Amino acid sequence: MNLKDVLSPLYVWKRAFEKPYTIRTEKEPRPGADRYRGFHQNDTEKCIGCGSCAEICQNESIDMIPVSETKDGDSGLRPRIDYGRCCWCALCVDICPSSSLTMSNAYTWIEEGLDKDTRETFCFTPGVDEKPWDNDEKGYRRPDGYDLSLLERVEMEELSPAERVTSFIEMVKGFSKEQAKREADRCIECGICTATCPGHMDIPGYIRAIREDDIEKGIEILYKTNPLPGVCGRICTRRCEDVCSLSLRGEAVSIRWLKRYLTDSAEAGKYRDLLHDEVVSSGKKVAIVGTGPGGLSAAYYLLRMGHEVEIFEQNEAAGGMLRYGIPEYRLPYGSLDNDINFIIELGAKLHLNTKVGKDISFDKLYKEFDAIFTSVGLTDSYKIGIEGEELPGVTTGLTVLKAVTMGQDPKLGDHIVVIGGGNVAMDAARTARHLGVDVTVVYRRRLEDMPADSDEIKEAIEENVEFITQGIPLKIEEGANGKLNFIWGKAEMVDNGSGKRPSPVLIEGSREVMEVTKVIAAIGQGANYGWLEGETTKQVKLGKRNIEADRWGKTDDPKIYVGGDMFNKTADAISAIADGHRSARAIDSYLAGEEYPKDRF
Amino acid sequence: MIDKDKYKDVNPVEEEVKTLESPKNNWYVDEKTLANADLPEEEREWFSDARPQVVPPIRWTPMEKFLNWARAKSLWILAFGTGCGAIELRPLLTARYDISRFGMAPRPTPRQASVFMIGGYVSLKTLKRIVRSYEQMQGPKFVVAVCSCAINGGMYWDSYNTIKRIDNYIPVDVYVTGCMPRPEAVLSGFQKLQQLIMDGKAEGQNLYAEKFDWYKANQKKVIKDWNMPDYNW
Amino acid sequence: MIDKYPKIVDGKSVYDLDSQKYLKMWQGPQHPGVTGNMSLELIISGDQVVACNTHVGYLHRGFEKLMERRRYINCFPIVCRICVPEPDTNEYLFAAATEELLGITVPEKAQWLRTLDLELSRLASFLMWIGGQSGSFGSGTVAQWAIANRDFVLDLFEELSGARIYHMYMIPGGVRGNLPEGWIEHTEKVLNNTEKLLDEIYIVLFNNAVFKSRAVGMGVITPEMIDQYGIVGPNARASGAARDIRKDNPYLVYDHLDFKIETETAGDTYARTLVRWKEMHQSISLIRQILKLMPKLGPIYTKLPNVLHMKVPAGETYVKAESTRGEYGYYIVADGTEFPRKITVRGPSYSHGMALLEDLVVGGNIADTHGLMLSLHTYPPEIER
Amino acid sequence: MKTIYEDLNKRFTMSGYKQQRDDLAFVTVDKDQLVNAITYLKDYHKFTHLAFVTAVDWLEENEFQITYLLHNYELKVDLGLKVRLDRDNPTMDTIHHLWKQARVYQRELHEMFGIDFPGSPGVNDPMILESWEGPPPMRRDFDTKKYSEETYDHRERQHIEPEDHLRKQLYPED
Amino acid sequence: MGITTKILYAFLSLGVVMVWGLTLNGIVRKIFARVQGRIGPPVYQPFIDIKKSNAKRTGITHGIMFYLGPVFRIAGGVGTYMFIPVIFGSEIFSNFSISGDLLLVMYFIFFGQLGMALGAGEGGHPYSAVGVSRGLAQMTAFEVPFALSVISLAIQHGTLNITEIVAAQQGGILSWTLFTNPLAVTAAMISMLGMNMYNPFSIVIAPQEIPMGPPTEYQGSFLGLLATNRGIFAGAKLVLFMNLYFGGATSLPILMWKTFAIYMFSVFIGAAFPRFKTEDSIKFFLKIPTAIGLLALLIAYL
Repeated sequence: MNLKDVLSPLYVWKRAFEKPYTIRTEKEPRPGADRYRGFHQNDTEKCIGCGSCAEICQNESIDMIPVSETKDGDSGLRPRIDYGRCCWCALCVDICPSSSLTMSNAYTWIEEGLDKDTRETFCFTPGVDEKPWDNDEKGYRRPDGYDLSLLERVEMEELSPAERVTSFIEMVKGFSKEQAKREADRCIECGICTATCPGHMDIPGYIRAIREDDIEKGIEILYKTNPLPGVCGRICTRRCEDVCSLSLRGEAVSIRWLKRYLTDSAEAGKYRDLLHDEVVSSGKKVAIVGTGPGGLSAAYYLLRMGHEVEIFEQNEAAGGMLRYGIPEYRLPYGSLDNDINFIIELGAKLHLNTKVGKDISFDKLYKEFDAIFTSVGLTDSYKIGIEGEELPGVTTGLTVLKAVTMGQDPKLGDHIVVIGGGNVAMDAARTARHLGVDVTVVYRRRLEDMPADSDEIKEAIEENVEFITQGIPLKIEEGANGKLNFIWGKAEMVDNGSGKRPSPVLIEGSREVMEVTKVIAAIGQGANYGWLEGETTKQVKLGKRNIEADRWGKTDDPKIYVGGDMFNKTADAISAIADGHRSARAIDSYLAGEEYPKDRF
Repeated sequence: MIDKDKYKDVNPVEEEVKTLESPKNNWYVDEKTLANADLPEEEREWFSDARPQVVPPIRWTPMEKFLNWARAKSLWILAFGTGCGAIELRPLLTARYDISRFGMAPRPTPRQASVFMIGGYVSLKTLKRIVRSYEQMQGPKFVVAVCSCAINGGMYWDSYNTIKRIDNYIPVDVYVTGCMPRPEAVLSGFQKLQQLIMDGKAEGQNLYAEKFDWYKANQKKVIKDWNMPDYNW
Repeated sequence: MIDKYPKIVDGKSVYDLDSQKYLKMWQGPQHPGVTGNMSLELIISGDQVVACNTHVGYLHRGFEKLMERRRYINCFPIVCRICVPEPDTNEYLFAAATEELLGITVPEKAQWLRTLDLELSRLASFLMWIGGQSGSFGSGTVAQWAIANRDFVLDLFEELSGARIYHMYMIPGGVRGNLPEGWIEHTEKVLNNTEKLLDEIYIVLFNNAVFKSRAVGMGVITPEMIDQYGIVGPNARASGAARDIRKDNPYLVYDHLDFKIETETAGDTYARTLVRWKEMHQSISLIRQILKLMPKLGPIYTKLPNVLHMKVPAGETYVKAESTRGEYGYYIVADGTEFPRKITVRGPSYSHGMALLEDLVVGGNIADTHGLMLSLHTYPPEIER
Repeated sequence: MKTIYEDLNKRFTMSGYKQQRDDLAFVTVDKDQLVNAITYLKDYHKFTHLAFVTAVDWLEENEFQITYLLHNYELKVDLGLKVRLDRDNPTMDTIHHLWKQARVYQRELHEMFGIDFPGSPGVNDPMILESWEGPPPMRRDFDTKKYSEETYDHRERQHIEPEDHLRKQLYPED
Repeated sequence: MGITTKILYAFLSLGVVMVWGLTLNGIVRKIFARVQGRIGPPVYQPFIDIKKSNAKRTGITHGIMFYLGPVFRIAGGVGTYMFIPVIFGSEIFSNFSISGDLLLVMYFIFFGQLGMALGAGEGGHPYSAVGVSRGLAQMTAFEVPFALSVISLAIQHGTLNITEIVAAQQGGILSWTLFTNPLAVTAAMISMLGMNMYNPFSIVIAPQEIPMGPPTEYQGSFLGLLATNRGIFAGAKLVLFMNLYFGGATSLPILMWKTFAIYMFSVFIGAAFPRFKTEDSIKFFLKIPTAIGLLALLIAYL
């Protein structure tokens, strides 16, 4: 023990004359750091209630509870956080696909505990229940350069525009197993897509099956709600992808291509093995008019329910609009045949070239069958309503598409104009391009107003289809050399203030002339009820475009059901499939004498 | 003053009496005394037979107010780091946050301490010690539970060895949530407790005495080898 | 010295408590002198400890069980809770082991950031420890200074990662976030202060007659004991074993940094304290080096597969790092599912706090048990997990 | 590493050698030869440090796997020795005479997995758990969540799956 | 002055000294806090603590001796105080100073500790038992130099009456014992470190080793009593030291700052050092301070 050791500790007294370390927090607590992970904030406007936060929370501290009206792509649920469970790991913030969930830097929440059930305390729904930290600027946000979500799609290989215009080979190559698994891996299984899908396909379910490389399981899931997966995997309008949670910040999961991958990877002959449930014959007979997606879907499910099914088709092949309205480069006939053949194999009796109302009367059907499902679609193209429409060079999009399908030459010449901006217009235009014709599309509104699929428009542009937007057709005149003079005028968009989209108004005096070989009108189709006439159909109320029925497709005559484009307003394949499925269930319960179907198939 | 009728419906003792019939669990039969029946003869004498009693506050309000002020301004914390919450107790006690400014100080023995800080999750083994320590503290005594684990299980909601809600086992006055709550948050919790004491609301000790049977039933439900007296003063 | 007290009766250690010669005394779990929440069952005779039995399990949460039923990403918030005063080593090891099994590499910048985080956490943990060590001998002053200064380091963590204690900064794949603005300047300030504090602590503690009289010669670990008990880290280094995983099996960017293994030879509490004091200086120097050498730009995160259903290929690995207490390791067995088959955490406190402490305490003074426990730097939560 | 393994392989029945990293390898050893192998490694190959002993429950195969991880301070390499035990009657030889801390690991394994180590001091004493009734908790057939829900009070969860909710809202009849 | 008045005055001054002792305690806590880099509790904190302890609603006891522990302790404190003249020349603050009061005071300093030891032993807690044995061992050790110093002082002044010792130191700073017998003062001041139980001699309470030591089991009003005694005993001790070595006080302010300065000495050491082990502490007291004490005795004798 030397003297230095005794004296040097007294150095501590130096600190007595310095400022204390203590921070004074009596009046106002020290705020947390800028990145501090404090209590949650939720921008309820941005939140879509996908539940990923609840999914990733290992403590089950996040409950999704209903707070608002369910909107499209919004489940109406909002996360409620239980701070008796939370561990402030902020994984919920990191995973949030909409970036709505964040954390403030507030950290003090004190509750009296005595004599109070804590079951309800320390739980709150950020953004809904008011808290002092709701508007705090600082706090944890997902840092730059770090993101748990996989926002980029797996690149899908496509034929280049130059390659694809030369033939009708399917332009999208499809996923390899590796790619499909990677793409399937992106899904966060929120299920918003399932609800949005008109057919309520279990999308997360079959994506999971792909991820786990269980193709059979995937096919089984597909067939539960969609008997035409091969078709849908290619041409579905995929409203599911529009609402996909990932699409809020990045690219939606390629649900359509994944479905296609599933059907492509399975052998068509094996489908039958996947149907495990026994079919008990009911002895009832159902007639189905039309072999579009609605009719095929209804046929499949009715067969699975044990009913005898006969299908009537006016054309020489089944498929309806799928076959005659969609060009081959989008939907190869092979895929379509696969799906149709499977349904026929299950025991449906198919009458081709049999037009109801002509070859067989509707009354006869009504008497012979226990129920009738009709889904003939919209077949009559709308007229443009301008002078010169009756000229021989003027035709419709559907005519062209059908002719191409049937292997006939539509005789388009070298430059055509397509009027309209819908999918049929695009198909017609692109089909013409594939035949080597120069195409100009004239549309009344702007490019962004086009009802056609954005991919279609993009691809059409890539294939050098010329677009004239805000162009109003005025007149078609006969021109030189058997050509036509297509006269159109420029329009401007006028907002009429009614809250609707602005409408195009012709600019006074604007008049332009284009020399074309053919004019193709593709501005929409209407229904043709000619075949429906008869004694037994008096009760069925016909609307302008749709037949009136309840949401099960049941008309006022309980024996007659409708579906497909002639029933729903969305007019796409998946809606028709959903209609078929729904009506099949309704028919099933009608035949069994029950009121309405109770459970899902 | 604690209203006895208030707890009538939450007190499940009546049902307990019917359901628990094994001789091991007959401690509730006699209202007045605790039968430390499982203990050996000579050990039984070491332990008190008395149940905890409700000690009402003094009737003369100004005096009680003054005493409550003294209690609030001199809170001695039991230095028992029951969980990871204890790690923030240390900064709290030391220079940076210096809880002694508010008259609080750590106290190593439960006899002298008046606040029990439950620092987070409580494992079964610790719960036993917590119950003992809590009962050894002299009233009025207060419990501050910090961390989310003490509220509803927190991270360890599915663990087989931690209890989820400490208020099933001892009465809690103030909760502070966080994982970990920052020292400032814990400090605010203590200040809240001071406020409660001064308002005469922190009557956990009396609550424990009143709902004693309920608390005991809960404790014995999870502590399988109950090898200590029912009440440790 | 122990021979005074007859120990072996029928092959069991039995002390006749009725003889009035021995007293059974529990230290902990409710005891301010015991780190964390564990207890020592001591049999004393006078002031001397004749038998010791450590009791752990007060903090047992069944981590390894819980992790078996959580997805890998969900283990990430859990692992840091295993060792409360120094969670970052856990985070790093779990992330590194998972990455190894997944076969992904971490961007360079993230590696530097991880190293930085680990060294900061080493500094914080040591500051906490030196507070405890001096406090165990009753020197409240140094304890207060050190823990207050640790809090300044925690402020840095708060700015960097968003939390004081459980940083959850090193996620499998990289780190969560870059250095915030002004952070480097703030760090420099804190480091300067800490350096000054360490010098003050040297004057006050290491030149302290009372501290010397107690710490010198207390709880000597001889070089033979190192292998026998599996002693690692500063405890081994204080006994002359120059072993440091940062040098021996370099991980992250430690091979780019310039430092040497600090050793002492005495193996007593004083030497252990000194080794750790030197390592604190070393950490400060390492942090400065990292801040100087670290690339300014670059990615900090490698995309993992979707974490909600990430499957880790079957396999097993053991990843270790040098924590403040020595070799800390994670042994992960994956069976190809979304959940780990088994995650074993190898904490140095395990052997230090149980087998070694029980034997070192015997023969000493009861006043020294606490100091001894701290000088071994044991953290109970990592013993029982 | 490989040379050590080859040397070992000459003396003991070994299989499943896997070089995980340059400084880490795993190998499976016959149960009866494990103690000999470890002793040999410790004495002749300077694997003087026992990092940990742990067990893995392969419930499907009805086996326990015990992993001993040894470290060589001179070569700076880790070697994991794995042993497979019958799950119904798990008994393993003790190695507490080689390392003092081994008894603590064995005590924990006995408690958490129910693996017996005859001869290890204090192996039957409860270490971490107290008043535990039921199977050793780390075994995979013990469901901690179920146990926790049965034993302790929880708050009811009100969680609604967005998928179901949305469907119910949009198509109530379905 | 009648005995009644005297008792009245004695208790009045007791109150004053108690308040001053507790205030000093509070001030010292504040100073400690400053050294440790913090703000510290308010100066009046000891009073609240006592009030709080007395306001406890429940309490336990371990038998009759358990009651008597604090009573003995406070009796020791009051006894010590009663025979020390507080302010030289003041009627009110003269207490029961009699010839030979030095011996009585020495006895009372011991008395409290012994009583406490008995009571604490009754608590049955091992920490108490260890604490008691530590406390008694250390007390025995520091009493040696202190006693030597006091004897040296008695020889120097040729009296055992404190008042006379104080009187002998009046007349300038240089007539204080501090300067007339520096060795005795050194020995006594070192043993005061032990008496005040600040570091490095805080082995009795030693929170990190044997939490609280003897008073482990004491709570409520017992603890209040003990805390009160801390004020009285500290005051009495300081006044005694002031009287014996620092020339006593002639007025209250002088008393206040002198006692404060004496107290500060142990605080000065206490803030800087860790705690000794028991045997180190005993060895320490029996070495240097005892040697100094002996030397002082020798010088005084010569």
